[in-house]
Amino acid sequence: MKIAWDIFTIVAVMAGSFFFLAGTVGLLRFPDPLTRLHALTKADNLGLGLVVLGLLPQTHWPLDTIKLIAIWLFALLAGATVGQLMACTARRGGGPPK
Amino acid sequence: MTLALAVDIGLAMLILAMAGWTIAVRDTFASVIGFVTYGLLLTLVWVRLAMPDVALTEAAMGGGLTGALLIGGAARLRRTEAAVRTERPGMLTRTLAAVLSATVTAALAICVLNLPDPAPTLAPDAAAKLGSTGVGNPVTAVLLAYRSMDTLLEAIVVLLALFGVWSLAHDRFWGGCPQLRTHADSEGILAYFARILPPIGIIVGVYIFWIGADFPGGKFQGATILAAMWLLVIGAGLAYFPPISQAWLRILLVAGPLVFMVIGFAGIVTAGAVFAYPIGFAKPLILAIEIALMPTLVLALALLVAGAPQRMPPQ
Amino acid sequence: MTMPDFLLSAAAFVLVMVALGLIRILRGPEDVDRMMAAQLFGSGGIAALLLLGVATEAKAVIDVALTLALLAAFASVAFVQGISQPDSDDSDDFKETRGK
Amino acid sequence: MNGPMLFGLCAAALIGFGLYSLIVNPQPLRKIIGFNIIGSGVFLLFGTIARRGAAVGMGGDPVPQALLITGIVVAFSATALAVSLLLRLFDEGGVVTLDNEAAPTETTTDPSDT
Repeated sequence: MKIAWDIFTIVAVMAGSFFFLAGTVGLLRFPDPLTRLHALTKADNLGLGLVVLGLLPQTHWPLDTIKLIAIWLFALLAGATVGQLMACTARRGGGPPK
Repeated sequence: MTLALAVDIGLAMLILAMAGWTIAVRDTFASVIGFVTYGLLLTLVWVRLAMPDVALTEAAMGGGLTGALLIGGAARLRRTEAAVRTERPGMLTRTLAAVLSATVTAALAICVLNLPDPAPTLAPDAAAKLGSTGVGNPVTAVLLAYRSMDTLLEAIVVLLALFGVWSLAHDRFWGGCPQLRTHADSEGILAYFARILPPIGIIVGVYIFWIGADFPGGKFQGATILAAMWLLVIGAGLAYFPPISQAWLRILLVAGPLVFMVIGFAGIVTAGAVFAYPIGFAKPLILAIEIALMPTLVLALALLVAGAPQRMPPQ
Repeated sequence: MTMPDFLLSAAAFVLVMVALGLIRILRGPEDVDRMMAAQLFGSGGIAALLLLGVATEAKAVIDVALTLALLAAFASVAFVQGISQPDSDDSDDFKETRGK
Repeated sequence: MNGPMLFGLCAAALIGFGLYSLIVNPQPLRKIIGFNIIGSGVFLLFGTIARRGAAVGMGGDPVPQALLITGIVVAFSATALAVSLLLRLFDEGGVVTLDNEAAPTETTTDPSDT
């Protein structure tokens, strides 16, 4: 059983790391702020989410497990809010009114 | 351990690059964003140095409050940017500054390389007396038992800084309310966020405060989180700062250091020395000081970010 | 390769990835882009901390990550507010929101 | 070479960077940031010394660690005061400069002197 959970951890953490790779590539290669924002939120939600998911079997129930899930929920909430706020800012031209 | 060392080297290079860029970039706003990231890197360094207490403080202070403070300042000073840039000092000044800085760095580096071996440490002493304080976290024991005078003076310094900030208010706003720049839209995403996050954030803040007795954490870290939550609610336009003339505000601000001092000086009678705790009462007294200091720190830290009063309360 | 080693390598990998993303901070061109890079670095830093913390069984690291996650949006929110109303008149703002 | 030593050298470099910025950057807010970088370098140097004192199962000497926490909070307070001073200076004259000759009115020099 332990082996099965370890494999689950490895797969999920690797998948999470892949999304951080994808997020970085997107942030560097995409042409405009809105598409970059899209890449960023994928890394935020899926990257961190999969890493947390993968770490869950390795942590001590209950406090650490709850904390880990809470971290992901905070990141989701923050990502959603900041994503929308930044998209508004980017659409209005990014910089300050000149 | 080679992987760990590789991580350390990478982290050190990254932090130097970030600091260098923060200094070199032309735009102040960009520099502030760099500084926020720099704070996060410092948190990672503290974790690598096995000091979770300091990492927690840096995580809460560096990224959160200091970031908000500097971003607010940079936004208001944006118009002055172009005018100030013309004041850039000449080549000679810059060269001399570079030479001076390099000398300081070299001297410090020599000191670091010649640190005494074995390193002097107070850790065994701190561990030996830990049982008598009733506290499990040695850092908390230092803050509130062995070196509690420092902690008291620190709380007073925070208050003095706050009074300094308040005294910068225009005469006509004295006793008024500080103000953050707020989003006027009370139905927007930010208002939604500021309704959901603070209840959970308060639980986390109190949790960090509470576990401080035995594990990394404590009142400074907890207070910073609570202050950030309060600022978030105000920043979203859901609440306003109270006028600084309010009696309850002033009482809470002074209560922490006052309780600390009363308990400290009571030590002369009960335990024979200033800031000594009578045997068996150390833990409850430490707890009393922490609980009294908590509101003081939350209010003071948040109001420091808010700055000087900028308007009178509505009638 | 043991589990802690794997987690440590994953932490290093994530850290390198988001550190590369910081090139966006250097390039800009707008401050929004810079803030995005800072945000990505924030999430990556949290992920790396969690991996590190579980790998070394350092429980306190999870609390550090929790604090970071809680305050992750804080600087970004301040940034958006700072940039969106650079010269707003504060007192008018107050009356407007009060009236709603 | 080990971790703590490495960060100690890093701290020395950070102090140098911050000092340079403090002298050379004309914008006062940038000087505040530079000062904070010096501060973080000093903290890191202190952290190196604390880490070297690791003993009896502790990650580092707890006394410097406690002082570091105190120091970070005090540094934040000082930064807040400095930013407030700067904003008040801006409110007075609409210009932010530490150059006395360039200051437009007499009152603007007062906050910068304190």
